Amino acid sequence: MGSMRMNQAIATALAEEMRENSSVIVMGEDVADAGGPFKTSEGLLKEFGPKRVRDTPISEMGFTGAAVGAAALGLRPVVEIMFVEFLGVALDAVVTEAAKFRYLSQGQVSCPMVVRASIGSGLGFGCQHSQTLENWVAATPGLKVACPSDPQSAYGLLKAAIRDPDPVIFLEPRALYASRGEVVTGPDGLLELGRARIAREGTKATVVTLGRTTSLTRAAAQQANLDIEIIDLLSLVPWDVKTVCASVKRTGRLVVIEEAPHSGGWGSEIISTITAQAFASLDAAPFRITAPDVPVPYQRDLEALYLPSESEIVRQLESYLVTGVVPQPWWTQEGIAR
Amino acid sequence: MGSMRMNQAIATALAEEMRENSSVIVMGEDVADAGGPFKTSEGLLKEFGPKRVRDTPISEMGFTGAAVGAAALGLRPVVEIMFVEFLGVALDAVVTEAAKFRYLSQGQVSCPMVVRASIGSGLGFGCQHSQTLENWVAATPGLKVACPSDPQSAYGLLKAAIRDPDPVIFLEPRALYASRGEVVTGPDGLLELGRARIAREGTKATVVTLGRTTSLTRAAAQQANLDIEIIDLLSLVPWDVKTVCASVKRTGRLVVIEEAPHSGGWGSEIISTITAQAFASLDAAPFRITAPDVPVPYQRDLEALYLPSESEIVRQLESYLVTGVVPQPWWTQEGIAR
Amino acid sequence: MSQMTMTPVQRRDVLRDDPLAQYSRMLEIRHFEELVNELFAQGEIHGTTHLCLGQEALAVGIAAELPTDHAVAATYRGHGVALALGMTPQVVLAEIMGRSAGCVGGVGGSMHLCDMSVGLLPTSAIIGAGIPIAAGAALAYQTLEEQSVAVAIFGDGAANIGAFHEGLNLAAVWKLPVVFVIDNNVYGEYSRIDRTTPFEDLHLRSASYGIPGVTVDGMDSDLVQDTMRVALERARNGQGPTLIEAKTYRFAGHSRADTAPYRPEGELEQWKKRDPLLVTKQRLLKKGAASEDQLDQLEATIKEELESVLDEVRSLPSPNPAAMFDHIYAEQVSV
Amino acid sequence: MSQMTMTPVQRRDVLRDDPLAQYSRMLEIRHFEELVNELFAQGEIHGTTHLCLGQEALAVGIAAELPTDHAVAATYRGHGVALALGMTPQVVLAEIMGRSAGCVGGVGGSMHLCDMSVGLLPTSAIIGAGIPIAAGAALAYQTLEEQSVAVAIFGDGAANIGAFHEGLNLAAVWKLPVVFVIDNNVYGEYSRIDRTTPFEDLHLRSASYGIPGVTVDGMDSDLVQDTMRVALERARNGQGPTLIEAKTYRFAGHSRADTAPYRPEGELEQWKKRDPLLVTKQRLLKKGAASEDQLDQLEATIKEELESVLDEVRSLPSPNPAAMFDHIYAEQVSV
Ligand SMILES: Cc1ncc(C[n+]2csc(CCOP(=O)(O)OP(=O)(O)O)c2C)c(N)n1
Ligand SMILES: Cc1ncc(C[n+]2csc(CCOP(=O)(O)OP(=O)(O)O)c2C)c(N)n1
Ligand SMILES: [Mg+2]
Ligand SMILES: [Mg+2]
Repeated sequence: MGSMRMNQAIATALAEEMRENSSVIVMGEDVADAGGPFKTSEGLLKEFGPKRVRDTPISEMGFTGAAVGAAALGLRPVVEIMFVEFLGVALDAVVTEAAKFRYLSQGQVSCPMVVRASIGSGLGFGCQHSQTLENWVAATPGLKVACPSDPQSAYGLLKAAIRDPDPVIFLEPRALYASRGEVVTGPDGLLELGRARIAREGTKATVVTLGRTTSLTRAAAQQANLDIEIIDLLSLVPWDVKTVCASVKRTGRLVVIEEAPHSGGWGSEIISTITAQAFASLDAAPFRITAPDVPVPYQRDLEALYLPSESEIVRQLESYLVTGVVPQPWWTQEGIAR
Repeated sequence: MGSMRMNQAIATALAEEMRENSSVIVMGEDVADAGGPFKTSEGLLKEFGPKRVRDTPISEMGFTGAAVGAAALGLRPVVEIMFVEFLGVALDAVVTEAAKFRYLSQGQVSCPMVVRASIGSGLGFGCQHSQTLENWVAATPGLKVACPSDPQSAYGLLKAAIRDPDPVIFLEPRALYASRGEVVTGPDGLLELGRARIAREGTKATVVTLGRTTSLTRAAAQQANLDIEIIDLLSLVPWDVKTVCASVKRTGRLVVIEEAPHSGGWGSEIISTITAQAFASLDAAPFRITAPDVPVPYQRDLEALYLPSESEIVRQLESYLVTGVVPQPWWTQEGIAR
Repeated sequence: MSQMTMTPVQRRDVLRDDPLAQYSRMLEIRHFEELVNELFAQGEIHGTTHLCLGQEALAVGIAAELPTDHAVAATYRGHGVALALGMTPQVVLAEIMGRSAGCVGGVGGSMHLCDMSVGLLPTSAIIGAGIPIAAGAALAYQTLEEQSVAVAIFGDGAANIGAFHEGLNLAAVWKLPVVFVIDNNVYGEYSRIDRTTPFEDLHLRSASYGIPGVTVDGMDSDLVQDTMRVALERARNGQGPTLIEAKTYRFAGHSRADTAPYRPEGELEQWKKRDPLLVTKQRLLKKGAASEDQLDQLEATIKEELESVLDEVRSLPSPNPAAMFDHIYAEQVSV
Repeated sequence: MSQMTMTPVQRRDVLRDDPLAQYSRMLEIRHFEELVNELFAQGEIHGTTHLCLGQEALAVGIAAELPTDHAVAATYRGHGVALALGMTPQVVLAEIMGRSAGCVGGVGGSMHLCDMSVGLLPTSAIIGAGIPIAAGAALAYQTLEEQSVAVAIFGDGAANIGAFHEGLNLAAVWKLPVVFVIDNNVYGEYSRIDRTTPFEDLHLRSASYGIPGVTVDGMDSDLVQDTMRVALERARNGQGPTLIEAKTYRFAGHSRADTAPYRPEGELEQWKKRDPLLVTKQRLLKKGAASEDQLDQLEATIKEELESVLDEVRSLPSPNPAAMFDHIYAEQVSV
């Protein structure tokens, strides 16, 4: 147990798993010598050497594909995709190969690999380096998808992902790398894929968050003293339908808070599934608080507006809790968008 | 007006647009000499010559990327991606480049290009050649996405897509290429992107379909004489919220019928949006009838089961119309999956 | 003992130093493909199928040299490679015909064969995908300090896709024990290579990666075997990958009903003079390894055996619906 | 007239046959980058930024030869290319500083510059993406029978990605009027080229596409211009693409605060002896085009002008929130 930044928690989890299991290797662009562009693999090269910690050429398709073959033949590769957008040149390897190898071998081959990718806005990287893109991978039988929200969950989920016998896409909110938190290491710090956690208890609405929106929503709830139950999803595939459903049955209301554009994101899956399963318990319309349907703008203030901000979350939740009516997002206000 | 197969309707639309506008070109693997692997470009090479109808090397990233540059410099390329899965090596060009070029040039550059890709199961092509994968492109501000359901809509929507000033992903249900229908050509046959059509009128539930599920659902409704309103979405981005919402306000019920696996598909977007906008009008839980969460199996009977079949659609809709309760899909039945 | 009743590993082992066994396997592949072609024409096979008629020597030459603990990444045009590596006609045909006894339970189909007992990774239907995957298998061997070598077999058309470039570069930089084999059968679907590639001698592309590139007559299994031996040796010695270009020719169309009207006149006929079965047969006769009669008898027996394999497979059951839910994750998914 | 008050097209035109103007642009780029570096260090710039210090001659050499109606696909390391092509320091700095007067309204940032009046397509932050895009621009020229030639400028690291292979192959097969320029500055992020590529002479990769590959000293704008001239000529004559490898060196770190501790000792110092500004200055002095004093004065003036550009940009407004909804589709999206 100790306080560490999320990138350190990730490096710690990697080091521990590499110590425990000699088949775990790490590869990606500048993960070895430089310790990772986000310092998520610092110290690994020194401890485990260049055979197990590999700098790759700029070839996402090549090294992600190589991870599939390596996993099939006995390694447990952890691949780093520096920005999730770069999966745009390598998606085939995960969605069409890794995810289907067990099926296409009827269990002869498994692909215990982890694809770590940084996601999200907030650091001024512009619209080709700020998306979350969960939708590229989330509809793929055969893949699992997880997304931590703080150092502890990064540590506990990454270890679970590395130990998992199937391919796991591990989405790391980039803006949180530098965030600090207490981390319980060792067996007690391990988390289970597919299990959500209740990040705040409350009675008036169930608010589902993922990754970066967890701390934002928690801060919003604290600040405005909102009586909401925050469920930090942690895993997107499979996601914890039971926990969310049970909560909604208690609260009667459901809100999902997403970092991505309004249309086409993972939030609608939660709402659609829960609505089908707990319609009778809902006493108001479930809805999503999201970013607008725009490419992530670079300029600092605009980028800050893009994300559902703490104050926007407070505004929408307060209004919903009082009226039960789905609030309008900020961008529909006079003078913003036409 | 005349009867034609869907692949002929596509070839006709391409030919007409190429005649009308000399900047329209067609490229893809075997689209020229061979007339297209699905015969969707038959006759084009002969009429328009090898400069405007181009066989490409097997380089989806290369020629889709080239389409972006060509569109930026004054052509209107129509690119064929033989099977939508191949976008897994070329997604960057559409999602991260084409979709953002207008934004990243503040209107100096537009990318009037169309990416045609065949989608879906039903022809025994196995799990790497049978997906629909709308989710790869549907959450991208800057892209439009359309999906015809018969020869007429293929004709009318493709023409609209080619004329559109923005990049359009055009998803063609492969199993429908050989299906025949009357096609009104010329201006009267043109359709508008973003506009759904009511494929059957009814009062007891609104049933939203797309692509291949449209005819299946229509057949189901006819066969079982179901009093449902079928809305064939035709466009996924933007989709016709107004038409669907108005219908749901009349019927009080909403069902979405999808060809893809249950989790992560476009159907949840419809349900989530409509639930937020028309919650008070809903008198039963909205839900999705889909394929199960499995890779598309090859074997003929299994593949036929995978798709929501006509009889499965009848079974679920009948039960829902009577009870208002969300029905269980076939695969939860005893003895199927454990 | 007929090869068809052996286990896959036995079927593989029998090839190594036995020219007659190799010839016999080539005959098996030839007639297997012809059988599949007929079944397809009759509508007994669903979906699509890509035959390797004319490319038998390449598959058998590779298999004859390769130990069974060496991984192979091959493609949708994989029946011949699968049979050469040792898979039985029974399990391959059962897969193609969607039977639960198929090598992947009938859920894969013609394009998706696999048998890890002889090293065959799931064959991919995505062009180029197997190239980095083979490099990755080699990465596992190198990291785990195993002596095996990985092999990727892919088409001439695949040499134009990004995965080719990235896979070869990665393997070269890391000196991975892998052999890349281009099955240059002159066509990618319906396009002749000169329409899509600046030149036909694809082994020249090895220069971009600083690795050896060699060309071999893919119609001659002995030459293929010799070339493989050298490349495997290099890989085992830590000298890294080799790019082998085998010159072959696709005697059939690309898939299904394609009659290949796009071929230049006389091209097929020219290549048929070098039919791998002919090349091998002539060598066997010249060496006195068997008489013409004996070889004819061998062929007749194989055809008969395949007929009875077909009968057998026809009588096998289809998979249950529940089968589509198996082997998606390690843990059975509950619905 | 100061170059900074000219229009982008004028700024471009002035370069063509005027060595002093070229030198002056190189100075502008050098001091612009140093300014940006400071602003970043002071926290006045948000996000990230990739400087081209040491690579000024390549940008200016290309721009000097290229007409403004020729499209260029460049990268996130694009300030120098943008300024060389003619964009003013005002609009580039305004973009980097997120002002609405920036070349793309402040929504793009340092990695995303664009000005079609001088042919600069939106620069991409995805490695290799611009390569097929440039081929596509050339496809438009060829199809529309225009006389322009497209240019792609990208890094040594990009020569390892699939888009490089596919883009060059496509351009070769179709003989497209395009010039591919590798800015081989020896590093990709924090990795020296020998760690990721089998050899350093990347122009050799042209052989895979049957196109000419040439190498040029990228520290010398005259040599760059000469090389471009030949390549453009070939392209215009329908002879297809050329691959040019310019040997340069990145004087700064990869981005932001990178101090490049990974450099072999002495490497930077060695390259600094061939600083493009030095190379050009010495030539100008040797030719007697100007005196040392005049050149020093020129440099001082440029630095002053850039300071006042900075003051001006600092005073400019940020974009309104509504700006993020503009230019997503041709039609304004209503929400
Ligand atoms: C990425 C991708 N693009 C296109 C295809 C469609 N396709 C299947 S086979 C084929 C031709 C491949 O040619 P080649 O590599 O020479 O192999 P061959 O079929 O001759 O064995 C094509 C284009 C595919 N499967 N994957
Ligand atoms: C597809 C992709 N992978 C990785 C990156 C991250 N990245 C940004 S710059 C860079 C190094 C590029 O090196 P090089 O091509 O030599 O260009 P240079 O930065 O030296 O100009 C990398 C790996 C990216 N932007 N896109
Ligand atoms: Mg071929
Ligand atoms: Mg570089």
